[in-house]
Amino acid sequence: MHKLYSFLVLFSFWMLLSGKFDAFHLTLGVFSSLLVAFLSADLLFHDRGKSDSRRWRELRRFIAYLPWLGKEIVLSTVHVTYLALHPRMRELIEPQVMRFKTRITSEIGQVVFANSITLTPGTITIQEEGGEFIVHALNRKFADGLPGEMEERLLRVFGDEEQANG
Amino acid sequence: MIDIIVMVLFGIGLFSFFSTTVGILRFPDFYSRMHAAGKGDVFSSVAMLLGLVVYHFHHPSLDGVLVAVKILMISLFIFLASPTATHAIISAGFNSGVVPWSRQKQEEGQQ
Amino acid sequence: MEMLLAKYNYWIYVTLMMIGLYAMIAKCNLMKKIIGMSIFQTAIIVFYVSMGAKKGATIPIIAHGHGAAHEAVRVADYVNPLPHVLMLTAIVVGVGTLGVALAIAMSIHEKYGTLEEDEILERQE
Amino acid sequence: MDNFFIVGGVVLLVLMLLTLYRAIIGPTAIDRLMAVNVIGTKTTVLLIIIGMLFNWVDMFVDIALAYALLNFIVTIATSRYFQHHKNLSPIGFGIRHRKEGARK
Amino acid sequence: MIWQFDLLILALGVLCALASISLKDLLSAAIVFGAYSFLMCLLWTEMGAVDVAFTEAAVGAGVSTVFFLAAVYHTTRTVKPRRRGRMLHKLVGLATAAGIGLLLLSATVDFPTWADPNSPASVYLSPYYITETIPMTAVPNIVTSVLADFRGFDTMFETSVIFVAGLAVLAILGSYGRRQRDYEPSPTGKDVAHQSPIVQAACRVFVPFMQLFALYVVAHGHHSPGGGFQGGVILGASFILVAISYDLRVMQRRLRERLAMLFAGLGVLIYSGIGAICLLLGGNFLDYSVLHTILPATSPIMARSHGMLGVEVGVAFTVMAIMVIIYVNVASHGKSDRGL
Repeated sequence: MHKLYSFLVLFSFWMLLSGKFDAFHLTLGVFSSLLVAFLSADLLFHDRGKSDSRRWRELRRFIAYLPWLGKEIVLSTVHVTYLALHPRMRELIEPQVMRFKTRITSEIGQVVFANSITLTPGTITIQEEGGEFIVHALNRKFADGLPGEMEERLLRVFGDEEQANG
Repeated sequence: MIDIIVMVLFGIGLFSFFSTTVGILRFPDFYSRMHAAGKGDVFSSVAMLLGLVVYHFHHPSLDGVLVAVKILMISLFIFLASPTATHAIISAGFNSGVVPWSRQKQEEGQQ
Repeated sequence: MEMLLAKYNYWIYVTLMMIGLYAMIAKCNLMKKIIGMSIFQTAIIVFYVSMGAKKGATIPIIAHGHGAAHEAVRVADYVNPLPHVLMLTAIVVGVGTLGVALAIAMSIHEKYGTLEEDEILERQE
Repeated sequence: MDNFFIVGGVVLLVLMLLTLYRAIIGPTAIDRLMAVNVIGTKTTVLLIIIGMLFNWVDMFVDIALAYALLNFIVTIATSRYFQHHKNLSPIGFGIRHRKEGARK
Repeated sequence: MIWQFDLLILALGVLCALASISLKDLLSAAIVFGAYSFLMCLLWTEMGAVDVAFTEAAVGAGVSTVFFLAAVYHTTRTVKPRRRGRMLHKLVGLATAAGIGLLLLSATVDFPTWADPNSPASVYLSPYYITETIPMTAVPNIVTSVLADFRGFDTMFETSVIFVAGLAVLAILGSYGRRQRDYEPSPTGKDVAHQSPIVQAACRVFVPFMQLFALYVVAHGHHSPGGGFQGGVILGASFILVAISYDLRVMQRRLRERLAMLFAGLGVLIYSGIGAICLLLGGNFLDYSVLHTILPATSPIMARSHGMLGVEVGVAFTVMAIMVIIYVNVASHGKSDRGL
């Protein structure tokens, strides 16, 4: 089943890349997508036990999560710009390393969480091991802000149904 | 009109790349430089690429749309790859025992 | 003076080539020599590619694809493709030779325990 | 519009030059890696700008896509290296060795 | 042909080259050399050599720097500070480089000015290729048609050279049972260091797209920059990415070394086989136009186009397999067990 999904994903990627819709190139596309789906389907859909409905729901909610992340990226760039151009920058920052444990259980959720931390203002994920995060923060304020709102939002995306409701 | 949007987006990208560069040069230690490199890099690249996407709506055609989609894909891949690369670099530094800069230590060092 | 300005690019290719050659001769470390070799190689590739450049020409891909063969193709519109072909294969062959060079350096390191030229010569005696 | 892109590209290149300064002075290998990573991302943008200036982006966007896909292999390979070898500067064992970084 | 870019990129390139040969740390030198390769790619794009730039993009970003890193990993990172007696060496080097440089510079007086459309290199032979590619082969990308058709014999031996390079690496570092495969404990006490799950997840997403992109590059080499060499390198880089983000063994489960060797040979065989089929059908060696008698629904012109595609597939096979073989052997010092 996951091979079929990856074939569909890869074939649509091929159509976008190719832009040639004659029979010859489409045949080549089908052929290549089949080959890659055969080779690496287990990489694209790693978690094979997941049900289709769950996968679909996660995708939908993840897309809904993206605008918020975009806003955070803009904020973080503004923040870095402010710090970098500030003449007395060294007095403003107070770097520290902190660790915490997250409530997100699914692996892909943890990965998205880690990358989101990296993209949001003032924090970068250093290490992530089974829900244990080590984070470098530029400021005490940002360090205290974690896990915070982002974890809530990601729990809604990747958490189990009962966990998100409760 | 389209030209103005392109210029604004491109200008924003260039400015944030400028501040990224200044950050990379000015910040005191490796970790905080990584903050500048990791965040400004994604935003400035994506802003510039979006500007270039918008430029393609001058003469809408199938080829133009496909190119625009490809540029969007590039920004998507940058969006995925850059935080991963940032994380890989910073964890390499952390594992090798780079000590974060702090003001107290610097003041002690000066005395 | 104008002549010099019109040919500034050759000056820079020669500079790159000299950097590579210097590294190959004077640097003691084998890995540095390999880097020097790669720089030398790119200098030559840049030289070839720039020989094919033409003012006011576009990339060597003919714009109107299949079915428009009757339209005349103006030679001056396209960059000279021949050096590109030669250099394209040269780059990939360059990776192959880089791999072989690194393999040789690695087995030298295994045998003599060092990558420095003079120490290798000492240990051979 | 072409002039705008040329100016934009030149500014981008000058900023790359500044980033390259960090890549050259270091002080540690990962500082250099960080700077090279930034240069690599900006190369993608510059490739598309060159395509715009040739008025034929279709042909250049593939190269940029290749960079976007391949750019982080080196970064990950280096981080892999540091998982086995823990010292960042090869001379001595210090965190930051001025002698190594000071030399150009 | 944008002189502002040209000057700046060349200046940056010279700086990078100087830095990478003078850094005392080999790892840093390799990293800065990676930046040098980015700049060279930009330079070639700006000169209009898109195919060359594409090759450099794939090679510089995906493969060659990783080879350097792997070699540094297995040898040493430091350049020893020099003792006495090196001064003479340096002087000789400087003198030779300067002498040859001066000779070359004095020769530039006779050279055509930069980007002169009437330079000797551009008026002999290449106009023939530019005007004849569409009528004779129906392939818009002139570089592809010259590479695989007009000068196909040349390219066949270039492919063989790459094949031989792979064989040489195998012969020098040798694997196939000559050494025992031992898993030495890592110096930090931990078992085989594994990448963080973040990196692994990103690689899982990237690898399939990279592979499909490589196949796209091979298939569309006729219409846009690309072809067998570039596609093969990107395909090889995708396997290298699996090996870096997981383990060499995980990669070998996908592409065993013997299988890679088989593919490498197969690629050269496809290339020369197509040539031999042409010979059997009564044409010249590698004259694809005679293939239209066995390919359904093609004219001699389209047969040349399809023959080129077949040849490019062969090139891609060889290049991909040889890149993987070189990486496996360099990264694991011939043991093909753990890797970088």
